[in-house]
Amino acid sequence: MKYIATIDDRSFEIDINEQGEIIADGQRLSVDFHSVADQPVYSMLLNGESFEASVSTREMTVEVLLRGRLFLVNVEDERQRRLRETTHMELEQEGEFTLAAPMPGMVVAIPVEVGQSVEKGDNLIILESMKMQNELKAPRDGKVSGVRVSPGDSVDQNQVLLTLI
Amino acid sequence: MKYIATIDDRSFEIDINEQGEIIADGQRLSVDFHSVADQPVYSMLLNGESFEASVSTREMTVEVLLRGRLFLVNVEDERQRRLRETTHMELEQEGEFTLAAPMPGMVVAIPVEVGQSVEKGDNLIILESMKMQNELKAPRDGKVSGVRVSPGDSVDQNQVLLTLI
Amino acid sequence: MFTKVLIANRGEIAVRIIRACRELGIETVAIYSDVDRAALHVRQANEAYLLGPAPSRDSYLRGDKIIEIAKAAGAGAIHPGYGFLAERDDFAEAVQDAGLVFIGPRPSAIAAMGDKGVARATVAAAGVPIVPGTEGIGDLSDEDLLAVANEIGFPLLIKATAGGGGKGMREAASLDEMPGLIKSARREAEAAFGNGNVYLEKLLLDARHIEIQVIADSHGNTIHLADRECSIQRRHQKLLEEAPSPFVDEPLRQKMGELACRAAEAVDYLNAGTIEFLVDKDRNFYFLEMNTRLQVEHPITEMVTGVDIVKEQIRVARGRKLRNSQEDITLNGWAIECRINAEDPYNNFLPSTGQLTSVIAPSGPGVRVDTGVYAGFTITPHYDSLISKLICWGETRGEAILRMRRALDEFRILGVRTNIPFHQKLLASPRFMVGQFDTRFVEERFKFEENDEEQERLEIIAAVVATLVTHRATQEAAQIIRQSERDTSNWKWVGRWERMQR
Amino acid sequence: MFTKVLIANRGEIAVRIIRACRELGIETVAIYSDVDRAALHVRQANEAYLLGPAPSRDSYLRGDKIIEIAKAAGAGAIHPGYGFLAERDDFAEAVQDAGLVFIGPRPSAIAAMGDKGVARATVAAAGVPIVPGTEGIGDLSDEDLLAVANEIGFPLLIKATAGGGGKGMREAASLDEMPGLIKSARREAEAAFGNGNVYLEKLLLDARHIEIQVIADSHGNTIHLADRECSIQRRHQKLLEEAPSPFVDEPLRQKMGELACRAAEAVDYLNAGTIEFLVDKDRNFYFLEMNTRLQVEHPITEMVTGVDIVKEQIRVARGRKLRNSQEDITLNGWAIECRINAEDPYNNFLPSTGQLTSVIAPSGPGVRVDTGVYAGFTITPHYDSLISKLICWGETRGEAILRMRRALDEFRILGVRTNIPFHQKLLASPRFMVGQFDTRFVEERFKFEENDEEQERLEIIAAVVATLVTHRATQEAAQIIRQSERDTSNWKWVGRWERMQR
Repeated sequence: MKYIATIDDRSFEIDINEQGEIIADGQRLSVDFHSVADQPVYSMLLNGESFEASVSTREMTVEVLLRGRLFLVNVEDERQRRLRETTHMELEQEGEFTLAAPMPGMVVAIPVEVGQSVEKGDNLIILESMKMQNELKAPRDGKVSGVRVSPGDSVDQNQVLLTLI
Repeated sequence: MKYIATIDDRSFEIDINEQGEIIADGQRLSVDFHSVADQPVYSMLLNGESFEASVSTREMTVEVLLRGRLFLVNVEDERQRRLRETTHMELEQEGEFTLAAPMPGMVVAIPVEVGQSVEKGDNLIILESMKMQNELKAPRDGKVSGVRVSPGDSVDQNQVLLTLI
Repeated sequence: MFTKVLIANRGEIAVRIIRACRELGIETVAIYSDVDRAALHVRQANEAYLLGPAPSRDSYLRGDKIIEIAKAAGAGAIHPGYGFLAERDDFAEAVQDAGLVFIGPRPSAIAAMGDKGVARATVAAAGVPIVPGTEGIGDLSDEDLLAVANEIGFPLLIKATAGGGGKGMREAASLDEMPGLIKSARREAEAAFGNGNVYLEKLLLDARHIEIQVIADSHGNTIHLADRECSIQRRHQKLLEEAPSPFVDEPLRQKMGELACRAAEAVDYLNAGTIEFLVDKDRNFYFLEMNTRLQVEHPITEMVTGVDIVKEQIRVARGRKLRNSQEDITLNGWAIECRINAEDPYNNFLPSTGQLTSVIAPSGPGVRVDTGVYAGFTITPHYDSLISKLICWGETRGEAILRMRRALDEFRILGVRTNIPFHQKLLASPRFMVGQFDTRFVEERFKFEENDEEQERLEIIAAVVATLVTHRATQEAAQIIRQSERDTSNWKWVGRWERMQR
Repeated sequence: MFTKVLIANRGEIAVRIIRACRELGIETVAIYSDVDRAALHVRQANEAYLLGPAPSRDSYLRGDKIIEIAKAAGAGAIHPGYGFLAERDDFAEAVQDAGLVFIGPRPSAIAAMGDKGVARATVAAAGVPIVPGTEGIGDLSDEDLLAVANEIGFPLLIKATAGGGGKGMREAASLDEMPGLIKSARREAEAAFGNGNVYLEKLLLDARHIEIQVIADSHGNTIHLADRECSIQRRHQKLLEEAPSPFVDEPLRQKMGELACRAAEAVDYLNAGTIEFLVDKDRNFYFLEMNTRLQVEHPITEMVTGVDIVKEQIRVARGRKLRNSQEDITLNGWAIECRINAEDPYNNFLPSTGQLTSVIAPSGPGVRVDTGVYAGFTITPHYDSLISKLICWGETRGEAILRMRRALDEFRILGVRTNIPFHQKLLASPRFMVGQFDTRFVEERFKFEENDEEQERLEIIAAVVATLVTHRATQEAAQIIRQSERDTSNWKWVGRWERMQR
């Protein structure tokens, strides 16, 4: 079965057959893929070379932590690929961006207000957790479309704090 | 709720109420009993003293490994106690004893034969596992009532090897 | 002489202290908050008592309750560890008033060094050079601070007078950003130490943060256990320490050591403490502050000197003489500590919480791990993010670095994100390997996410892994393959499967 | 000079060797049997290749296949570890014939020492005292053995000529039990070494088993790394070792060390090896055998000498000179190793197999753990029962013992039974603490299940635990209490529950 895996702007064509081998970018490789101790950790022997990766999946993105590096991979089969291309769908997230609390904590400051334009990297919220002041930054340019919390609020993990358009 | 716990020939009367305390042999003790990380390991705070025990249950016996010592405990509630006493049932296992393989391995020798009388501690079977010759001994005096394997046989864990009466 | 010690702390340091007590045949009493019932220090102590709800102010900062518990349990002494109540002279005082031994310095010394302003004045009087900054008492108003700021000159640092560990610390490049920074510094200081006072200090550039471990007994002996290099920091949080410092030669070591002892003696110091110095590129050094407690990074000193600092703390507190004179202290080899934090280096080092599903710690020759967590334990947002300290010793700095690299590669922690990848990158960076760095290195010169050919090579590997995981998920979802229980945890290819059946 | 090494072994020793290679910047190739696909050595190596089915003869003893893999993978050397092919001169020969480096002694030395009969003759000729027993060649018939038995006198030992580690060893008290014992000894030797030859040796009573670590380079230098006390044995299996031996004083150490080097030189020895001696109560010592390989208990020597023996093995194999001369070797402190076996001390030490559900290893100052297992790994009956080596260092023997006790208390292994309780009892026994024991101590004088007042006290605690577990099970079964997901793993009383809600 054929898949297209994309990291940033690099795409790899990976063809899996059930005979313990795959074809990656035309290279034929023997593979033994083994999940360890019921954990999302995989030991992979690729032509004998030993790799270990821990993997988590968020929406369409597979996060692979490999040899101390994190890779965000989008995997599609040919059908999905064609579908996306015909509908000109983009991989990057579009439309509204929702800032959710990455961990429980207390909102100590909100340096922006509704309607304000922000650039990628600007601080949106300062959240205190584990005795540290953590700056939550804008992932892209945009305009603040909504602020759902106020300074002093205690928030739970994944609680929506603010939205950007 | 009242229980009687017996270790060898010592019996303890233990009364559990749901208010975080128990009465053991008349002593009133505060207790916090906590199972750790979904394992059969329990952290117990008894009047503040911290104990940790790993526990496994076999038939009527609770095996408690505590501070490097193993205790075999029989626990009954009053009803069971009365029942046993009226029927004069004994705690010790009666009748036929079945020797099962404690682990997979190969039978290398059977120093006894059917009909032979054996004493507690006599070797019944020599089983090779983990590159060691392991002597399986008689748990009590008795007579060999049956031998189910022969030298050279490979046996699985818990496979019946021999019976005593 | 006390035979039972209450440890007024949690996490790895509580476990560390319990270990020292056990090896001395001393009974231990642990305390815990609601979320720490199953914590390692509770499991390992001889006794454990509930303090209260998770927030520190309701549990680990409840000095009154802690002393109550110590007396009820018949403990003869209290070890505060670091953080929480460790540098609160009022707590040390209260412990002594309750007739218990405080395993640490005298309250007067904690107070003198605790107010960083007073501390600077005291050691300066004793002839120890200090960093230019605000003088005397530490409870300055915002107005006072703004006034002296210009005299000191920019860039400067706003620091918590009750501080330590970089908490409540801010950098100011100009006067107009001062008000906002003072505000946030006070807020963080208040949260961390229950005291919002701050003071100002000139910001030395290209400086290293090098500290000297000292220990003093009640018989008038004060010795130092040489230096620790602590310049590898991010937002004033130490991330990696090594002993000795690659920057310090023997003459400088002796000079710093002597002045460190003098600074300690200036406040009639007792038990273990650390003098932090800033050292500029010309090897001039300036007193920064004294941490009047056991330091997070104490193990690297233990590994190169052979002195068990925590056991020595307890002996000193029992009124014993130090086991070693200054002449006995010699350095053997090199030690490095990596602080393993539950932080996501790929997401601005935000704290990461959750249940640890798997922990495989490195081991083998020259490797030590101090930790308070285990697989199944849950990291909560209530306390700091340090979950483990990985310490490696080597005959040389080179061997220590190579050993640390392999130990980091072996470390497996699942359930939360950790900064292990940061350390792996750091230990591979040429500037670190040659020992050329200052306190700004991590933030200004070190690239965490750089691209190299290894990156290129691993991308395709990662792509393959992601594809196989996706493929497998699809297959399972579609239930094309019925799998035995064993196989669900162990996906095999038909080919491989057949091979195994032979 | 080779830059990639194949490790022809599994378990903790394969992991140990991989660590040494990584720290030297050498690539590693692992091999594995079907049941070891997820073993730690496979996960940690740079490359890994399947050998075959679980049984050793089909996998880890397949020398031909291993050499094939080494060549295909481009490895320049093979490290055999201990056991399996480590002491097979034909394998070492084949490795060299294949143009690869064998990280160990020359085949001729393995052969000379491998046949215990020849070994005894060789070292005797070199002036090293030997235990009275059969002379010369080792492949004696049952008849020959019975014939010489009387000359030697009883009690005597039947030992495998290809032996080591006490496998295929039997004690004979009289002539009439000889035939049966010879039979079973040959059987076990055949199974363990693929060679059923045995020889006889007088059984010395009240003797200690003390060994000397030696290492030689290819430039004619042979040094020793002092002694290890190995008298704590059960059925000739070492259970605990310490370095140095509490029985050996400096003069005896030097004498034994010199003769050990002489014995090694007698067979033109290269790389690391161990000379085993029997030492009687009058401090006379006799050559027992030489283990021509890395020893299980090598870490305790590493901890007191500071020498990384495995790294040194690799350097020597690369043609380097030894890094230390005899004068450089000094002993610092004391080290003890406890072998943690998957054996049930409460059931005649029978091996215990199954999946490890939880592993929490001890750590902290002075503690080292060498292991090849982790939580989730399955212990199979195919290989030996050693799952972990716990090594503790202390400034003194006393500190090492106290540290080992606390480390054993910390160790948590669930899923299989282990002999940890045995070690806990042993380290608490007065005779061990004062160092008064010989090779018969464990079997004859040491009571594992003794009764003391601690036992009395703990019985009621165990009774309470058992009752609470039973009660809980009953409650759950009867579904009287509906429990939230969190609560099923954390059973609370109403009272405690309410306290937590405050």
